Amino acid sequence: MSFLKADEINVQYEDMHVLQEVTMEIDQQKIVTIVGANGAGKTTFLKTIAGILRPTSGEIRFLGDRIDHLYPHKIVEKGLVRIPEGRKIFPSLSVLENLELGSYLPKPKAKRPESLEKVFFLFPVLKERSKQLAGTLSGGEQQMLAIGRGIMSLPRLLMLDEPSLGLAPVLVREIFRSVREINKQGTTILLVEQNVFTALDLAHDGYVLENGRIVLKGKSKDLLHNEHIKEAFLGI
Amino acid sequence: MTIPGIPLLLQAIVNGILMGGVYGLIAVGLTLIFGVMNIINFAHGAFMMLGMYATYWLYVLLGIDPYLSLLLTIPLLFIVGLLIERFLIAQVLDAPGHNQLLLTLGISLFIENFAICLWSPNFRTLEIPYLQNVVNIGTVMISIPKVIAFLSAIIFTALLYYFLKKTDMGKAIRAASEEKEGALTVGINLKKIYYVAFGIGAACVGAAGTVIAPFFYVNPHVGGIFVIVAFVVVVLGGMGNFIGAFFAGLIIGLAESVGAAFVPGQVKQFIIYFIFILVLLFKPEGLFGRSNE
Amino acid sequence: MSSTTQYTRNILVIVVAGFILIILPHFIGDYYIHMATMILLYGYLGLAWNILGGYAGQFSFGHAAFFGVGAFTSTLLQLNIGVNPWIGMFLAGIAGMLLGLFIGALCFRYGLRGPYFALAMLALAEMLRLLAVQWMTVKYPLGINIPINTDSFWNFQFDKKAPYYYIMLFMTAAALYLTHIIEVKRIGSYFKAIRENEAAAESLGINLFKYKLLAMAISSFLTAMGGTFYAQYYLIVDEEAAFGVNGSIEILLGPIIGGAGTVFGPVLGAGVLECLSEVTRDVFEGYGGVHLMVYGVILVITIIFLPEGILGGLQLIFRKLKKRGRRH
Amino acid sequence: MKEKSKDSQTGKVDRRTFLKTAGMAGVAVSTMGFPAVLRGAAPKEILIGSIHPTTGWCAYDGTCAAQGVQLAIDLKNAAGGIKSMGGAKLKVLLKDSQSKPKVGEAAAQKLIRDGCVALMGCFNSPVTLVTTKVAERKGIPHLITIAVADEILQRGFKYTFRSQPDTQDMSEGTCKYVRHLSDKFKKDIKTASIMHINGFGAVIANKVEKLAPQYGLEIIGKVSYNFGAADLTTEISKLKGMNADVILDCGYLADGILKIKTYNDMKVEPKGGIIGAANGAFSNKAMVKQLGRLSEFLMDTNYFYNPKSPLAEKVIKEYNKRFTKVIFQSHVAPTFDAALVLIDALERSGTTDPKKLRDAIAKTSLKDHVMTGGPIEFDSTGQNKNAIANLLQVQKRTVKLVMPKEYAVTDPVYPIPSWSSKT
Amino acid sequence: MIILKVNDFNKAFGGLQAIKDFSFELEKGEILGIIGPNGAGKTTLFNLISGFYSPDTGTALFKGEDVTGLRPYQLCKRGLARTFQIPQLFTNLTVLENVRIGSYSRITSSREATQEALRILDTVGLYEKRNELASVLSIGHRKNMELAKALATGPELILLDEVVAGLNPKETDTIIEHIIRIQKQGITVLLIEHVMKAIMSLSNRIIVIHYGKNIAEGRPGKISKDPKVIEAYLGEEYVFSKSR
Repeated sequence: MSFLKADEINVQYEDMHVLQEVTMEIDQQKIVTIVGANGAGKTTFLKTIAGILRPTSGEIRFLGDRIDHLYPHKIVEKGLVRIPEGRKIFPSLSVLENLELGSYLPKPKAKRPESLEKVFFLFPVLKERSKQLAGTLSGGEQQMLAIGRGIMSLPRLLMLDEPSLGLAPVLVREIFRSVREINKQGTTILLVEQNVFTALDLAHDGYVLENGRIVLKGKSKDLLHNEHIKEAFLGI
Repeated sequence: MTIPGIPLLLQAIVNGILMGGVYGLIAVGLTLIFGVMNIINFAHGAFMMLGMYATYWLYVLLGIDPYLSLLLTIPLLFIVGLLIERFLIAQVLDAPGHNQLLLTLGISLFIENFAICLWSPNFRTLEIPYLQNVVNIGTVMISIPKVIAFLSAIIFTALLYYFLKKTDMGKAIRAASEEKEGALTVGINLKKIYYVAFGIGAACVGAAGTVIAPFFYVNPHVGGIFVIVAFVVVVLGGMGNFIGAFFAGLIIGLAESVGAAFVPGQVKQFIIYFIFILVLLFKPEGLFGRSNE
Repeated sequence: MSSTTQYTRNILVIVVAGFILIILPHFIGDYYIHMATMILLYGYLGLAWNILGGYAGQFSFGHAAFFGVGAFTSTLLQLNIGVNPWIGMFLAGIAGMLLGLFIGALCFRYGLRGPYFALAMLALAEMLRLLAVQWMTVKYPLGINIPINTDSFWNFQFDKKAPYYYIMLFMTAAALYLTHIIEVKRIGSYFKAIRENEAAAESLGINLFKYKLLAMAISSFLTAMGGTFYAQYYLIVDEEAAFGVNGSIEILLGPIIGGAGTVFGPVLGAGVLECLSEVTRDVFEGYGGVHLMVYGVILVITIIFLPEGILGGLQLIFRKLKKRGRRH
Repeated sequence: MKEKSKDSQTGKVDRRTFLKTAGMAGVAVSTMGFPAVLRGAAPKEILIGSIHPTTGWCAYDGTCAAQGVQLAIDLKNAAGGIKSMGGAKLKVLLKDSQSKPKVGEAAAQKLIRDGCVALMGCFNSPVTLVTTKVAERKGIPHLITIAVADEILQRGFKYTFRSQPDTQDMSEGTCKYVRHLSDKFKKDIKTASIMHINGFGAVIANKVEKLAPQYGLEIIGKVSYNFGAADLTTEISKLKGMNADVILDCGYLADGILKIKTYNDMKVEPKGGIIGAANGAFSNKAMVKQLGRLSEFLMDTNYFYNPKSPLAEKVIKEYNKRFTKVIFQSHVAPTFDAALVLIDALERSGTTDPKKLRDAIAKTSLKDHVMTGGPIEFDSTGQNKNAIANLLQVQKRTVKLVMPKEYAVTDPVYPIPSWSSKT
Repeated sequence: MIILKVNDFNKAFGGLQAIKDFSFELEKGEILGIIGPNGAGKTTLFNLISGFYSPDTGTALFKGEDVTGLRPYQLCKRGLARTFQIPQLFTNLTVLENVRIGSYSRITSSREATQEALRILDTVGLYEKRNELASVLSIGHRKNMELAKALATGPELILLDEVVAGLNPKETDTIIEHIIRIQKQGITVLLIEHVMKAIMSLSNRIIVIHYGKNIAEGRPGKISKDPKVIEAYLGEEYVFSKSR
């Protein structure tokens, strides 16, 4: 039984095909990355797993159970947590309130203090700013908050959508370091990135999405040196 | 236009503040609904009317003290609001704004005429023996039921503030009102948030109905008197900002009451709409901003 | 089907429908002529609203402001300086348009949209209503009466109902034709572009402010002329009928139910609503407010199940059928 | 069946009927025929159209007015119908006007089309202006209920009649009674202020202002407010500050309730008291029932039933038996009388021919009616020449006629006792 | 001839300096590519040039005329058109209507505007789809329609914001062909692009933007070898991973 398996899913959006026959398998404890250009369908894929979009066909199984018909909050309850593109933190709530809301559901709520400690250990800056309104944080801090909020939900699979977006390289490094750290502590990671090489460098497995289809998959180290990728993303 | 004397002005100010609190309480529920769901609820006045009737009948039929009846009217209106959201409003959440507005209009048409059928179009009043009192400070008359209504407005706004600030559900409502996708990612059930928020909005205005009943009259259309003013208050306070709504209520209450001291009765309402249009044009985010802080 | 046969068919439909509508009053009694006149009037007002609210996407919740200004302008001109009502109707249109341009310039200059624009219009109508109340206190506390005059076209007064019907039929046909022209010309495309996407519209060379104002001007002009008709039909103008919130709602309900942003939707919607209101009142007469309860329920159901109005819903079904047909 | 049909025309709906109706609404689509059955189209019925607002803000007053018509017809039917027409039964078709001219016109057209011999209505002046025009064009008699606008009768209409006192009678009455009270009780009332609502209130206020000097009254100020005002404290403070000898007050029921409460709160007690001028609340039983103690000793100049008339006594008894939801109040009496005029004319003319019926109405001289004043006789415009306004006062929770002497059941309690002394 | 000259543009949002002292010139008839990492300020720059934002300081000269602060529709009338990164459709209108709204900017007659729109639809390969609602188009077709709308306004300079993002290689190639044809018609092209293949093969010249600043400018071949550019745009990790 695989950890998460998406089987030939199709997603349509206003009569428009966004994902076509996407099959993907994610093993526990791994970091898996999906790379692809803008609009290739990466975000759609994450939203579909998170239950925000419904596949028109195909199925998604998590530890053997079908999850493709569940409401988003039920999927979060199962431990599949998505950190959306653009962070989507709650700007007029304080940093602490944001984190508390991460453990909104009963199970995570029971472990709120421990999780909080974990987040503050991972991102000490959040502890310093816990009283501050989230909207006043810098871009990097907001990304940390978004990840921290995700951790508060006690994820078994953490899905990150473009965590490096708009961040300076030094911050990107910081974020990726924390992702690796989270993975080491036992959480499976599904990472969507445009920052192809950084992502492939970090991940164990990789998928390349183009125009709603998977065109390449394999060990990320192999993909890193794949000519197709170089051509597609660098033009060399 | 006449120049009023000092006693008249004082009276107008005191009364304006008291009425303003009531407007605030009505608008708090409306603004909560708007903040979370982006819906202009025209059925708000009908909810208030239901609150008033509930209070009236509990008193007349069962002898329950009007203020005590809050314990029943609040849950009752909460449930009414919840059901209406769950089964009607929820169907049009993705529709254009004007469809939502017309839907609430249809709902209020139904509720008001339902009330006519059920309770006849009679005007009724609640006379509470222990509340005939007014207090006179100098030349200024202060009506005790209005003071109670004002204090209730403060208490309910404070309770709501506490609820939204301190409880997980409250935080979830605030979260949902500003970042829907973020709310989904932490496992908040948006549908539930919507009907809870709508229920709370209805409960607030139901409570307003209860505390207004002792100094006003009860009639199937009574909500209409307050609901348009409540829209003005909501915009003035910043749509979705409920603390702002409370203070905006005070401003409108004062403008109306003090305005009446200077100009004929018709024109006092004109002033309110004039302020309203000015705010819409020059400070559309409201006097107190959109945020919940 | 080629476009020419379709064109011929459309012309045929219009000619037949027009013929039926023209001979109609000879076969029905005054009650039905009155109902038909009301359907036409609210259809006409709906068409006027539709240009601003349906095509240009600026949802006005206060069209009673223009309606009322129209009714008051022609009536006061007639009573005080003896202006003929037909000329008064034109001047009423101008007055409505000036008001529309004024409030439109304010709202669009400051970028009011959606619910904010709707509420601003509501406030405008209420302000005018209150001003009217205050001003009428002295001279016309119970409304302004237009004295009954001899039956003549020039006087805009008739003993029979049919002439009113024909006037309204003509006005509605004219408004329909105007809407059709707008629909097929550049101006209509521009209105729709503004409704659909302001940023894209502006980047394609559309002056948003100018075209929104244009929609407002046409819409308020026509609405105000409708106000004059109302005044001449009933020979009484009071502030509630002229500027009341209910008036604004009645004007916009037709297009919304019939299909906003379509040529025939407003007339269809007005027809459905007027008939519905009469039928429910007839069937449930005497039971207090039951007829309005039923009306409310039907309104709620329509809005939930036909969010784009009756015509919109039909188009959707049509399109689905067509697509299915093509797939097989 | 009979009982159901009665309910269906009165607007009175109790819970049982309502539930029944709600159930029927469900099947209405499949059984569109049922209202016709409900109306029981018996042969030889004389149909009378009644147009009143039974929904919306005026629903309460409109329903009372409609019930006045209904009651008169029911009593006539119970007494054997129109004798000159072989005991023909009468039937009222009630239509809701929603206080809208548009709906009123449709109702009038429909009622006439359906064969009504006369129309009665419509409470609101704007609606009545429209329906009377329809009736005139069709040559159908129209008896006005409640609507006061002078313009209705100033258009030279031949088919329109109003049996109740008009605004002139009311305004004159107000001034006259104030003068009387002042003289009788030596209060030396010289100045008055007026508190009035828009619309009908403004008509009365303007007329009173014009007439007052003839009665030695100086109007030192008018305070106006709007229909649907949420609060009138400031307005009443303003009024109080004018310190007039007497306050004349004109408005409807809802705002009246609000005003009385506020007068009490602020202890507004001019030496001549607060006297209603055609006030919709001050002599209204509904107000008395709702406000209890506060209603005591309130005075009003208004139309009223003749307390000394045995007919009136009987009518009230019947009314209270039938209509539990809405209270017998001043609106019922004039509409009852208007219906009596019609019944009387039908009886005398023995025909439903509208022209002859109209002529019969014009020649009315009806002594035995419910309202005060002489026999109902119409002048050339259609206004009852002998209608009078009365001075009324709430005493011991009952509205009592205190002036003029010939109808009075008791003496006025004057000066009006202070608010705090009321029990 | 210089068709567009931008002098020292500055734009800040709140505390964030999105565009800093940005200057460049555009020759008539050339294709100029602008590249830079996500969030570098490319789209902000486009919004400034096309009039959706006005710069805090700095000027823009279009065909020698100062156009700073003009609204988008005024720029459009002067011959400057743009596309949006996420196609901005008139959702409930047909493809033909969408494009015709563009051609109306210079043609008043609806028949002629329709013909012009159809002609343009034909060139971008959407003629068959002309009666479909815009909302049902695939992403590729949306991008094509976005291009067609802008072309319909008859521009002298066209600003293309990531026209090939999200497209498959075949669709990408078609768009590239369109762009080359556009250039051949004498229309100047300013291009933002993420897909390097497209921009490298199309552009006559490339500007690299990073943190709102113009950090490098030159021929594609030169740019792709500039280590500063590689580091800024592709991240240190790229350099790092290559060396590994």
